[in-house]
Amino acid sequence: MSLVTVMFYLMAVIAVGSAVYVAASKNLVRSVFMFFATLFALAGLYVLSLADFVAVTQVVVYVGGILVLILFAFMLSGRESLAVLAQQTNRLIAVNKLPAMLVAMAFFGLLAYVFLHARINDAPWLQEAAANQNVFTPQDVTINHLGVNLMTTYLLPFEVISILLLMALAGAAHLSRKEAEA
Amino acid sequence: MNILTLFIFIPALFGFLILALPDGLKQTFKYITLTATLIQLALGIYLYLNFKTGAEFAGINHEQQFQFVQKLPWISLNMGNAGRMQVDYFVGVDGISVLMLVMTAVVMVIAVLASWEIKQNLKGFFALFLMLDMAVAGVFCALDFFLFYLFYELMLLPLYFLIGMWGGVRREYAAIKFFLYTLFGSVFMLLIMVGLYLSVTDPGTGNHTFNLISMMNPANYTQGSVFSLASHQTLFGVPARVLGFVVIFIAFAIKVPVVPLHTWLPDAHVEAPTPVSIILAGVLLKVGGYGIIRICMGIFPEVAVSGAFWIGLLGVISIIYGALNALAQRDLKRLIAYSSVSHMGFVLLGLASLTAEGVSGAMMQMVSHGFLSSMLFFLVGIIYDRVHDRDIYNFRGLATTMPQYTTFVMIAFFASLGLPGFSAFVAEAFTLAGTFKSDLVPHWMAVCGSIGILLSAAYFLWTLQRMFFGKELLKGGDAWKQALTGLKIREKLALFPLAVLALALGVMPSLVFGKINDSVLALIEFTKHMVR
Amino acid sequence: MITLTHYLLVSAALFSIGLYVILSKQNAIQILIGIELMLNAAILNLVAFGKFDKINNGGQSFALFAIVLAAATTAVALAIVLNVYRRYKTIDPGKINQLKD
Amino acid sequence: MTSITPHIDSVVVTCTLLAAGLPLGASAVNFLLPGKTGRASGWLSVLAILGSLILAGIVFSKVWNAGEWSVQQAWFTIGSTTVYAGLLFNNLSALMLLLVSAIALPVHIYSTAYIKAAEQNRYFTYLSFFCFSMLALVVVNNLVMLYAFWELVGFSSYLLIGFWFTRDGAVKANKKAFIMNRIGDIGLLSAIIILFVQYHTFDLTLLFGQNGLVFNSFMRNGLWMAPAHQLPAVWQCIAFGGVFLAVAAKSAQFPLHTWLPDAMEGPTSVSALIHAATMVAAGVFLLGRVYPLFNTTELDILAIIGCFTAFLAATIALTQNDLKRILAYSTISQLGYMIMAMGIDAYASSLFHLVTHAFFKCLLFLCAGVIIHEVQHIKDEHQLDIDPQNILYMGGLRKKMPITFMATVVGCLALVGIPLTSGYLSKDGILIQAFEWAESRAWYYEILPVGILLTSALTAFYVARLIFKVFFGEFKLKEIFPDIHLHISDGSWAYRLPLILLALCSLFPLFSWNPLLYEHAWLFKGFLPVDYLVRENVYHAIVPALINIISVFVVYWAYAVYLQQRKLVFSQKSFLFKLSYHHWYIDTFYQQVVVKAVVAFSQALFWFDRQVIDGLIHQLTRAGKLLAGMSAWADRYIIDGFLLLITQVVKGIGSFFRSFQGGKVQYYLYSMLILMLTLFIIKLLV
Repeated sequence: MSLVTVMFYLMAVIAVGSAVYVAASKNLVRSVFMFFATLFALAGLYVLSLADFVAVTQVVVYVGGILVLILFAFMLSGRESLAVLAQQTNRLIAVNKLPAMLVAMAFFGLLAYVFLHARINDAPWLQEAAANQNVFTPQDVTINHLGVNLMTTYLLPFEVISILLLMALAGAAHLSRKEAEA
Repeated sequence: MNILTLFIFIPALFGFLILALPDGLKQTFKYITLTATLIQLALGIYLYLNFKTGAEFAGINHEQQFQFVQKLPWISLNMGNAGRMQVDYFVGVDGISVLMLVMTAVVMVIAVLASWEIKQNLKGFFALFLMLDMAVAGVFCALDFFLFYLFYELMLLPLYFLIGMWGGVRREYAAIKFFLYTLFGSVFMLLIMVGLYLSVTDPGTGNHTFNLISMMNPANYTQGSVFSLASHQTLFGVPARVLGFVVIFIAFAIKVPVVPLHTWLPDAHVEAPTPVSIILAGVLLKVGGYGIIRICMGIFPEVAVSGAFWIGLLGVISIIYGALNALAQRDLKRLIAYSSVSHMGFVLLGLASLTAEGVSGAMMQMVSHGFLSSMLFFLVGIIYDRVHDRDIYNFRGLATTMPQYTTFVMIAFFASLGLPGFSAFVAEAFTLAGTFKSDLVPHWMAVCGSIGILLSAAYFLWTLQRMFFGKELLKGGDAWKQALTGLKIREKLALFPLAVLALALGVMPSLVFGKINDSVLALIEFTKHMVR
Repeated sequence: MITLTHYLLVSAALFSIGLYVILSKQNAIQILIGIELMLNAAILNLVAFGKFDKINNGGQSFALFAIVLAAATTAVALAIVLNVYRRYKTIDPGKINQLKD
Repeated sequence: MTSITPHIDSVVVTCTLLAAGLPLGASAVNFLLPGKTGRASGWLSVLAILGSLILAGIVFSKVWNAGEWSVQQAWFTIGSTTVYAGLLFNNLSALMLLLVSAIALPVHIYSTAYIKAAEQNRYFTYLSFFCFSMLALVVVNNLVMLYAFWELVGFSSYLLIGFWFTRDGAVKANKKAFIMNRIGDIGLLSAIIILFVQYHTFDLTLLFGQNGLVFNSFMRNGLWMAPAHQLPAVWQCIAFGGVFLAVAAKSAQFPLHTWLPDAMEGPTSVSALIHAATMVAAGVFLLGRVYPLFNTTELDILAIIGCFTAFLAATIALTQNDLKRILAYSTISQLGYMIMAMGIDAYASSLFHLVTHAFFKCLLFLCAGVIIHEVQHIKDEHQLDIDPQNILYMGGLRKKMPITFMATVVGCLALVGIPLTSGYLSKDGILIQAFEWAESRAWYYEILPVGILLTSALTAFYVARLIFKVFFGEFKLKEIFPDIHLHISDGSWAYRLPLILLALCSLFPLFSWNPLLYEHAWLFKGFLPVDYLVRENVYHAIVPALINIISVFVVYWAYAVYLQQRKLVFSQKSFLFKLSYHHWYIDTFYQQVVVKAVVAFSQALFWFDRQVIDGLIHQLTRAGKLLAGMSAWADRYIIDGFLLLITQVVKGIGSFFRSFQGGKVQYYLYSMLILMLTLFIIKLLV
């Protein structure tokens, strides 16, 4: 078993395990921090999937941005929500969670069924890509090519997203502003 | 105005008067009631004195032989194809009923005198009392089955309230028990009544009729009807006429009461207030006996003959069973209640014999028991009013404290146990003689019946010895001794006539036999004739 | 050999967990985390398939876009959550039910 | 049958009615004038009974040996039967009428002194009422009235036994007496009813007169045939049984004798009149009235019972210590003689003995009354806790009460049957006839005369014991309580006069000029058939001699035992002594077995009544309630429930769909996901 395989399984287990913890933990702070672990593990998986830049972005944006944002929001929402959360019984399988659990399991089953039966690895376009040498190899340096592509092939989406980000920025700022006349 | 109608409705009239008067005059209610009953008594005496005897006034199954008759059409409905529904207001007396009426009148006066101790809700009490009086008088006069049934049911209502509202500790229980028992009997009687109505036609008009006397004549039954003598119809595998007899008999047997159906009586008597006990024992039990004579034997004579053994057996069982139960009592009122069961057993036994002696004895027993049980219950009421206790074991030596009272008790007790010279002796002796003479019931029944006489001596004498003789010893001590005052004038006024009546009937039985003899002979003749 | 199926299964697990979090939690922030989990599952798929598009870099590019969009939506969502909290003194979406009949 | 002799009719009837009516009048006056009349009421009754006696004498003089006739008047009609009220005159009624009033008069006089003034009113009410009932009983002419007065004498006896109603013993005794008599009464009633049904009449003359209905009935093929009716033969036996019960109860014969000793709780004068002389003899009188009814077997039974009772009572009397009880058992014993005499066909002797016994037993009781009265005085004066009737406290009274002593001796001699007394005449007659009767039969019938002879010896013994204990020796009470003052005397003239009168009547001259031969007594002859042949045989000489020799010997023996302190043959611990002392345990047996059984049975029946019959009713009620409850339940949960279910379902569906619009984001999500899943699963399956 190669190191890559080992790393994949490690990362996968960390990702899924920490995600489960996030879901199961009654303590919001802990689950938020455990969410870090998930995100890091996912970043690792991106690397193993030969997407270094995405992995870095993942770490920077998510961990550095979103999670901090979440923590801020959480702290701003006050003690009360904490208190409510602390009261919840600390059981993994609580009765009121059972429907959600069932639905989630069912969905997982559904997805797994689909994925296992789809035989994705034998998909024609993958065969074609492999035949055209259109597959990343670990030796490739991807980042240059990615930059070029973003600025050429994907310029329009890139710009649209920039505007969207701007709007989101403005909107978020507007929303979080104290309402003077409310 | 017909004298019987007056007799029946005088109480109702006074009852309305009481209802109309304001509550402020409630002290006068008892006097009003007393007046009503006294008028009734006067009418009763008039009836008795003017009652004509002789074979041509025997009554029973000859409408024209009844006296003081009034017959008015009452309900007349044209029912199309079903003919006319015809109910008459039809009253009249023969030898059997006239004595019952007189006795009722006397007992009612006594009961009013016993009502002096009632303290609460006088208006309701006396109004109900008079209503009961009317119903009882009506029952004894009615010659129309519908009318009879109406009055019969009408008796229940006031009694239920009188027991249930003015009674003792367990009054609701007793009242309900009494009511359900009696209703159980009479509801089925209703069915038979309707069946009879549909079977019988009035020979004059051709309509169906409720006329009791028409029902006694086999010729009036339409061909093939349910109760027709000739058609031999069956219901549920039982001959219809037997079934009819049994059902009506059960209804009246509950009233009498006959042993397996008697358990309402001790409870009702014990819980009822004194005047109601008096009426219950003095009059209402006789309604049962009267009903058996007039309706069971009158309408179904051939069944009465064939079932005489069983009726007699029930009578004997009642006699002995009631007496033995009385022996086991320690509540004085309950003892007397059971003694009533025993004494009324003689009535049944005498009737079963279907001999002149037996039936006359039974009639005498009814009259005699009417007076004597009234007297007994009145006496118990006196002591209960004074100390609110009537447990035999709680008294001793009352003869020292209340000598006059004891004298009356002794008269009542000895008269009840059949001492010669008092009415019960003549009644019981001739009941037994008739029973022995009869071919319908076995001879041993007469001998067994006489054991009842022995047992009655046992329980009455035991009570006398335990309660009245010996050294004075009362449970309540001096307080009771203070309370147990001698007899009041009113009480003497009630007791004395009863004692005299019991004595008079014992010394001159012809006072009763003279009036009933023709009717009894006619009844016997009639049953024999029907059987042939 | 790590195939695409492996990645897909991991992403399916993450997606389901996110789904569970969304369904079961009564805290808007946690629900947000659930949404992030589901988004990440999707991004993982993009990245995994992106491996087979060396020339156009479609998978990785859109993974980047998605990450950025997620950040943006999160920021807006959190702002909304804060507002909601201010108004209702709760961040339980179940209790914010004024639309109910 | 109603052979009315015109010239004596109206006088006799009026006299008889008056004779019976006077005491009734006295009784009624005393009853209706209660309170403080005191001694006046006593004298009223005395006058009344005196009048009765005179009238009875007139009646007797005209009726005796004048044949049998009756008068009657319709009393009431029941059905087709007319019941008459009437009088029957023959030797028996005339004699009894005279006897009762003759005994009653001394007792009345005696009572005026014996009973306290305050109680006299009540006492004489009862006593006169008794006299009325008794006098009427002996003259009525039909069975209904006979029964009525039969029971009325029992009733007045009840009243008089319980005269001192504050004493528990007295009221228990009178209850017992009445109930035991009631057993006899229902026997008599049954017998009367049987006779009525069989012969369709109550009339005594018609039934039992010469060539009456009873004579004309016979047994055939197990049927009892009478001119008008027939019954199975067993009913004749039952009629006999009924009459026997009545006789046994009234005349205190075994097995119904136990009430009589207890009846001694009443005043002594009452015991003398009712429980010694008159009422208890009514049983014998009744036998005399219905005598023709019985057949030979039945007479034998009577004889055996009478003999046994005589023996039984005599043995009991040997050991009793209560003065009156001794006399009571003696009475039972003598009544046994009479019954036996009836049974052995010695009809005349029986009635003769009845009369003589009435006098001397009444005398003995009155003597006892005087003694008891004096002892009671001592007791009351010194507050002693003793039983004034116990003979163990007495002794040596002969010097202090000479008249009483003499009278007692006369009475006792008559009781034993010593010559020159009336008892000798009547008792010897019975004995002789008993021997004659047994002679003509099988050898084992000899047991009867021998038994009765033995009884005579026993009688002599207990009589001697009584006399010696009471009148001879020293006054024991003085020995026990030395400091008491004694002033014992014969009492006032009201005590002495009756004693003397009765003592004279207990001697032979009243009955026969010949003191030795009973056949010559006028009274005896009065009851014999005209053609009675006196059979002179050896018994007439032997039996009287034998009896007297035995009696004298026994009396001497008793003298030796009780006065010379010889040792008694029987130890007080022996079985025989205990048997005698405890009245053969018969009373104990009745109390323990019969009474308890009846009471227990009645309790059980009451339990049955409450638990089973009433319980059944209650169960029915419960079943009804249960049914009602079930239908109510069904109504509520099934019929109503069905409607409710429909609404619930509709409501459920409604809320189910509403819940999707609940404003909860997560629910929307749920539904969406579930829908997706469902769609997929359907897709997958189809």
